[in-house]
Amino acid sequence: MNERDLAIEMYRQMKLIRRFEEESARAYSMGKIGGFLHLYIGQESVAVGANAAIRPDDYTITTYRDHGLALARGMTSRAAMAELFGKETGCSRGLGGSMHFFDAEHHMYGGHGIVGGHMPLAAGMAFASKYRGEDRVALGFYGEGASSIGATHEAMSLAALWKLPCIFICENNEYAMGTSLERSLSLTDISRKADAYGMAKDRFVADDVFMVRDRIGAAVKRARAGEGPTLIEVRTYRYRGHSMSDPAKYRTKDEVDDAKQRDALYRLQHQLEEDGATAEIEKADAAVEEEVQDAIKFADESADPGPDLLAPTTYKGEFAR
Amino acid sequence: MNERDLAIEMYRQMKLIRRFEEESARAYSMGKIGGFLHLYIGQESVAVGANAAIRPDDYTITTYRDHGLALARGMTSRAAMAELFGKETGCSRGLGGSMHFFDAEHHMYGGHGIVGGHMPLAAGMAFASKYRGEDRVALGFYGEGASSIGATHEAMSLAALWKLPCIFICENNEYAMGTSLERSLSLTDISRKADAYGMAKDRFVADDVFMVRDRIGAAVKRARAGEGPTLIEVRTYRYRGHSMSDPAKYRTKDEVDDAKQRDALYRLQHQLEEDGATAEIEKADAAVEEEVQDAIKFADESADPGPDLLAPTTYKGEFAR
Amino acid sequence: MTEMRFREAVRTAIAEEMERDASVLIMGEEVAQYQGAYKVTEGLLDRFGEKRVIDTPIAEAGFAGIGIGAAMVGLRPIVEFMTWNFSAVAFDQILNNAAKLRQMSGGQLEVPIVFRGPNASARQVGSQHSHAMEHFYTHIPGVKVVAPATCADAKGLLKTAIRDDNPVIYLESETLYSLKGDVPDDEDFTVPFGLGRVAREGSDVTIISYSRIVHVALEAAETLAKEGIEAEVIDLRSLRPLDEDLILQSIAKTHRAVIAYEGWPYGGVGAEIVDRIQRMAFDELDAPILRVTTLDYPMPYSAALEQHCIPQAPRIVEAAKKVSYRE
Amino acid sequence: MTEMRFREAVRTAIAEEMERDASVLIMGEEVAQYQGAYKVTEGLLDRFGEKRVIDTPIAEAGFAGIGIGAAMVGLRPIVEFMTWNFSAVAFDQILNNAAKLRQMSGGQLEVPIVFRGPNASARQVGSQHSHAMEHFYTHIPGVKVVAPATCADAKGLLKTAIRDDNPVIYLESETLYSLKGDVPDDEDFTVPFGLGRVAREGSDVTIISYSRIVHVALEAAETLAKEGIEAEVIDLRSLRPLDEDLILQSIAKTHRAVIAYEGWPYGGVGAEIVDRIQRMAFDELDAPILRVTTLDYPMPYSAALEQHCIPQAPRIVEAAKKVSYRE
Ligand SMILES: Cc1ncc(C[n+]2csc(CCOP(=O)(O)OP(=O)(O)O)c2C)c(N)n1
Ligand SMILES: Cc1ncc(C[n+]2csc(CCOP(=O)(O)OP(=O)(O)O)c2C)c(N)n1
Ligand SMILES: [Mg+2]
Ligand SMILES: [Mg+2]
Repeated sequence: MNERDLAIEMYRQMKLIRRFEEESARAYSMGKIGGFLHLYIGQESVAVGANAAIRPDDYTITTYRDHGLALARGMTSRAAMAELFGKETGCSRGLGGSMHFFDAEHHMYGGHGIVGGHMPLAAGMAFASKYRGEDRVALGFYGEGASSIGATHEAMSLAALWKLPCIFICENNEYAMGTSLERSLSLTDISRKADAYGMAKDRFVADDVFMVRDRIGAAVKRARAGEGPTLIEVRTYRYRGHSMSDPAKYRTKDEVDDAKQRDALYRLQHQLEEDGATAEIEKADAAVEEEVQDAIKFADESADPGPDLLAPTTYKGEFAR
Repeated sequence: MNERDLAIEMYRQMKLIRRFEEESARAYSMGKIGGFLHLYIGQESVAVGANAAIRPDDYTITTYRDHGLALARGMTSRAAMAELFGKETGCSRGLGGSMHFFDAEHHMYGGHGIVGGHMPLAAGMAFASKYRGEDRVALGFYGEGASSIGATHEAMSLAALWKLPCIFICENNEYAMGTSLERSLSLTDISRKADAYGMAKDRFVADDVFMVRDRIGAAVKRARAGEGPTLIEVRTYRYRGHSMSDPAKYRTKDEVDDAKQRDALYRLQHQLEEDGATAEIEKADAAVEEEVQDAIKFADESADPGPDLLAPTTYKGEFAR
Repeated sequence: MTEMRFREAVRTAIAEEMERDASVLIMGEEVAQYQGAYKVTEGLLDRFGEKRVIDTPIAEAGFAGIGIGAAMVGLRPIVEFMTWNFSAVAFDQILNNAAKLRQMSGGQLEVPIVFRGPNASARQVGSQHSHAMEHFYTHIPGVKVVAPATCADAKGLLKTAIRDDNPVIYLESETLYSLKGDVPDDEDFTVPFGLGRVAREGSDVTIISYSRIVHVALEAAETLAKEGIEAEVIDLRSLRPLDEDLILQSIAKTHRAVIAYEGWPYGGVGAEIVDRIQRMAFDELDAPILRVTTLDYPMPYSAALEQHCIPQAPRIVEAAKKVSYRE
Repeated sequence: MTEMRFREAVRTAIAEEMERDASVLIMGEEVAQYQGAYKVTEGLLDRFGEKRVIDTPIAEAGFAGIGIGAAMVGLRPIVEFMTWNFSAVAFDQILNNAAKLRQMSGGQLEVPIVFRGPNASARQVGSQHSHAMEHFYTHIPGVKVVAPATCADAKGLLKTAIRDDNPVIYLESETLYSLKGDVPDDEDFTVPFGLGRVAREGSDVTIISYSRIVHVALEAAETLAKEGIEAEVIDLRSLRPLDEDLILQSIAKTHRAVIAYEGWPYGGVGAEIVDRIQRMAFDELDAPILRVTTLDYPMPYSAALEQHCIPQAPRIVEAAKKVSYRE
C-alpha cells in the first residue's frame, strides 16, 4: 500500500473506532450494553498506528480498553458490536463483553480485565515466536497506571533477559481512573522504566498516526532482528471518562478541550484534505457510517447465547467437575 | 561509642554470626536442626554494618537468610539457637525455624520465606513511622534474585511515590540458589533499578564494615530527614551453598577462595590487630565461643513446644473456626 | 436508629472508628479524591485528610503489604480492594503475611488489618470481575471472614473487624450498596463475629445463606410459604468463625437444609457447612443437604447467561422442595 | 515395566513427551543447570538443550504468564513451581488467565499448559512452605487437578496432563520423590483423568485419599485389619474431575467413609467429597463422614508439632473406628 492509500485506510480505521464507540455509548445509555464500557476515543492513533507497523500474523494483546485495537486489527464491527450486546454472534460469543474482545484469526488475543495481568502473556507470545524460530513480534498494550503493578515489571524483566521480540506499549493517557500520572508514579517519564532493564525505549506524543507507525515500526524492526524488546511510552489522552459511570470530575473541561485540539483523527483528516483527498474521506466516512449502523442492526437482531455454550467454553473436551 | 570500641563491637558481632552459623551447620548435620538452613557466612558485614547505621528502635526485616541480621540487632544466641532446634525457648517459640526469626523487642520483624514478599512490609513499617510523625526508618534486606519479582517492584514504586523512610538493601551475593546474577537479570548493576523510580541509589562492595555503616548511614540520614527511600546494592558473597542441601556445583572453588580473600571479618580483625587490639580480639573471641556453646547447651536442654501453643499463635483471642 | 443505605453504613463504621482511634486509616484505589469507585468512602477525605484517607496506585500486593507492615507495628489500616477480584494479585500477601505473621513469630506480632471491598457478582462485569473470593480465604487459618447482608450488620461487623486484633476479610456486594435499612446510631454498636442471625423463622426447612443471597433466600421463602413450606432463613454474617450452634439448632427443628450463596460449587464455604451439619447432626437429617451455588463456569457476560449462573430464588425453592420430598 | 523412583517417573513422562512433541518445553527455577531443586529434571538440559529446558528468574507470575501466553499460541509448556507454595504469587495468572482464556474468548483459545511441582508438607519447612494448594485450585472451573500417589500414576497422569488441551495442575510431593515402584515402559502409557483406583479392597469402611496420604491410609488400613476392620482405600489420583462412581460404589459396599489428606479443614477437596457422598449416597450412609486433615493452624516448624498437625495413621484409624462405632 502506498503512503497515501495507507493514510486513507488509517483515517478510515480511526474514524471507524470513533464512530463505533460513539454509537456504543449511545447503545449503553439505552441499556443495550451492560457491565463496563471503557471507551478508546482520543487514543485511536495508537492502535491504528501500531497496527500499521506490524504484519497481520504478529501478536497483539491489550487491556479492557480494547475496541480500538480489535477494530484496527481487522475484527468486524458486527462481531464487535454483537459482543457488546452480549450476543452469540459476538467475537467472544457474548461471554466476554466489552472488556474481553478476542479474535484469534486476526491475532488479537484480548481484552483483559486485570491491570497488568496480560503483560506476561504478551511476553509469552513473543517467547513462542522465538522458540519456533519465527520472526513474529508481540505487541502488549497497557495503561500508564499498570506501570506500578508486579506483573508488568516481571514481564519486562524476563523479556529483557531473554531478548524476547516483545514491544511494551504504554498508552499514557495521563489518568488511571481518577488518578493522575503524578499521583501514581514517582517518575512521570514512564519510558525510563526501561533503564531498569537496560531495555531499548522510546517516548512520543501520539498526535500523528504516521509517527506512531514509524516509531513503533523501529522497535518492531529491532525485535524481528532478534535485538530484543522495547518499552514505548505513547502519550495520548482519553476524551471520555474511565468507563461509562465516570463523570471525570478529576479534570477540567479546559484540559479535555486542550487535548482535543491535538486530535490525531482530525489532524489526519486535515492533512488529507490539504492533499486533496476530500472525496476519499467522504467515501470512507460513508462506509464507516454504513458499517456501524449495520453492526448495530446485526447485534440487535442476533440471538442471545444459550446455556449449552457454557460447558464447552469452560473446558475443551469433557467437563472436569 | 567511640570508633575503636565500635570496631571491636562490630568485630564481635561478625564473629558471633560466623561462629553461630558454623555451629548451626554442625548441629544440622547431627540432625538437631531440620528443614532449611540458609547460612549468612561471608555476608556478615552487611547486617552488622547496617545495624551500626541505625538506632535500636528502627525497623528491620529480611529474608529466610536471617540469622545474621537477628544477631546483629541483638537477639540472644540462646533464642536464636533454640529456634533452630525447634524449641519453645526459641525466638519464635519453635514455630518459625531458621527462616522465621522474629524479635519484636529488637525491632527485627523476620525472617520471611517468600522471595520479595516481605518488601512491602518493609515499606509498610516505614509508612507507619511517617504516619505517626516519627523519624524511625525501615531497612528491608533482600537478595539480588528478588529483584525480578513483583512485590519488590511494587514496594519500591510506592515507597518512592510516597517518600517513605525505607532503605532497600539488596544483598547481591551473585547467586540466587544456582542462578548467577547475569542469568537472572538483564542488567547486572542492580542499583540502576532505582532509576525507574527516580529513587536515590548507592552501590558498593561490603568488604569494609565501616564503609557499609557509612554508606547505609547516609541513606538513613536522608530518610530520617524526610527525603525518601534509597536503593542500596551491597555487593557481597556467600561462602556456603544456598542452603544445607546445596553442593554449590555452579561455581568453582577458585571463585569461592577468591571471595574469601576479601573477607570483611578477617579484614577488620587485621586492622584491629594492627591497631594493637589483640587483647580485645581475644576477649571477644572467647566471649563469642562461650556464648555459642552456651546457646547450644541451652537449646539442647530446652523443651519442645506443646500443641497448646498452636491455637493462641494462630489467632489472638478466640479461635475462629 | 437512622435509615441509611448499605454503603453509608459501611462508611459510618469507618468514620466512627477513625474518629475514635487515630491509628485507623483507609487506603485503596480511588478511595480519596474520587470519593470511592462505588462511593463508599465519599466525604472521608474532606473529613480526615489525605494522611488518613489514601489513594494508592494500582499495586494491590504492594499496598496490601504496606498495610500489613503498618499493622505489624501498631497501625490499624483498612485496605480497600476496589473489588475483591483484584485481591488475587495480593493473594500471597494475605496467605503468607497477614495470616501467618502471628504464628511465624511465635505469637509476638499482631496484624490488626481489615481488607474490604465489593465481592461476587456485580452486573455483567464478566468472568475476571465476578469472583466470590471467600471460598479461597475462609480456607486459611489466621484470618477471619465476614459478609453482612443488612445495613445494621454492615456497620456492626465492620466496627468489630476494625477493633479485632487479627486480619479480617470483610466482604461487601456492589448490588447491596443501595439497599436501605435501619442502623443503630450508638458509636459502640458492634456485631460480634461468630454469631449468625435468623432472618426468617420457619419450621420445615433451613436455608443457610449470607451476603446478598440472604435476600434471595427470603424471596424464595415467601414463595415456599405460599406452597405450605415454612423455611427458616439463616444469615450467617460471619463465615470464619461459623455459628455452628445456630445452624444445628435450626436443623434440629427442620431436619432439612439448603445452603445458598454465590461462588462455584467445588469446595468452599458451602461444602464446609455441609460437612459440619452431616458430622454434627447426622441423625437429625431427613434428607441430603443441597447447595444452590453459582454454576460451575467462569461468569459469562451475557445478561441472560449471567442470571442463569447466579443463584436465583426459583433454584432455592426447587432445592427446598427437593429436600422436603415435595417435587 | 521398570522399577524407578517417583521423581524419575515424573522425569520420564516429561522426557518422553518432549521427545514426542517439539512444542513441549519445561521452564522453572533451577530446572536446567542446577538439574532441578529436587532433581526431578536431572539430565533434561543435556538431553534437550537450553531452548527447551529453561531456567527462569524468581518471577512466578511472570513465567507462569509467559507459559500461558505461549500455550495460547500453540506451545505446550510445562511450568515447574519449585514448590507449589510459590504459586501464590502467580495465583492471578492461574485464576484469571489460565483458567479463563478459553471462556473469555468464547472458546477460541486453548491453553494446553501443565503447572507442576511438589506440594503440601515437606519436612520442617515451616508455615510459608507447607501449603496444600489443591484446596484453592480445585475450586476453579477451567483447570484440572491431579495428584498421583504411585510411580506409575506419576508417569501416566503427567503424560495425560501434557497431552490435555486444558490447563492442568499436577501435584507432586517432596516426601514421595524417593518412593520406588514399577512403571510401564510404553511410551503411550497414560492414566486417564477422572478415574480413581482402589489401592486396597475392603468391606467395612472406605478411606478416600490421594497423593502421599494414600500410603498413610494404607498403613492405617493394616492396623485396622488387625482389629477386624477391613478398610477399602481409594486413591483418587484426580481431584478435578473427581471419580464419583468409584467413591459411590465403595460407599454402597461399606456405608462408611473417612477422607484423609493434607490441607486445612475449612472447605477444600475433603469438604467437597463429603458433600457429594451425602448428596448422592445419603441413604447408604450408616455414620457421618469424617475427615482427617492437617490441623487448622499454619504449619509449625518444630518436628514434633509438625507431625502433630499432619494427618497420621493413628488419626485415620481413630476416625475409621469412630465411623464404625467401634471406639
Ligand atoms: C489488578 C487490578 N486492580 C484494579 C483494577 C481496577 N481498574 C481497572 S482499570 C483501572 C485504571 C487503569 O488505568 P491505566 O492503566 O492508566 O489504563 P487506562 O484505563 O487509562 O487505559 C483500575 C484501577 C483492575 N482491573 N485490576
Ligand atoms: C516466590 C518464591 N519463589 C521461589 C522461592 C525459592 N527460593 C528460595 S531462596 C531462592 C533464591 C533467592 O536468591 P536471592 O534473592 O539472591 O537471595 P539469596 O538466597 O542469595 O540470599 C529461591 C528461588 C521462594 N522462596 N519464593
Ligand atoms: Mg491511563
Ligand atoms: Mg543472592
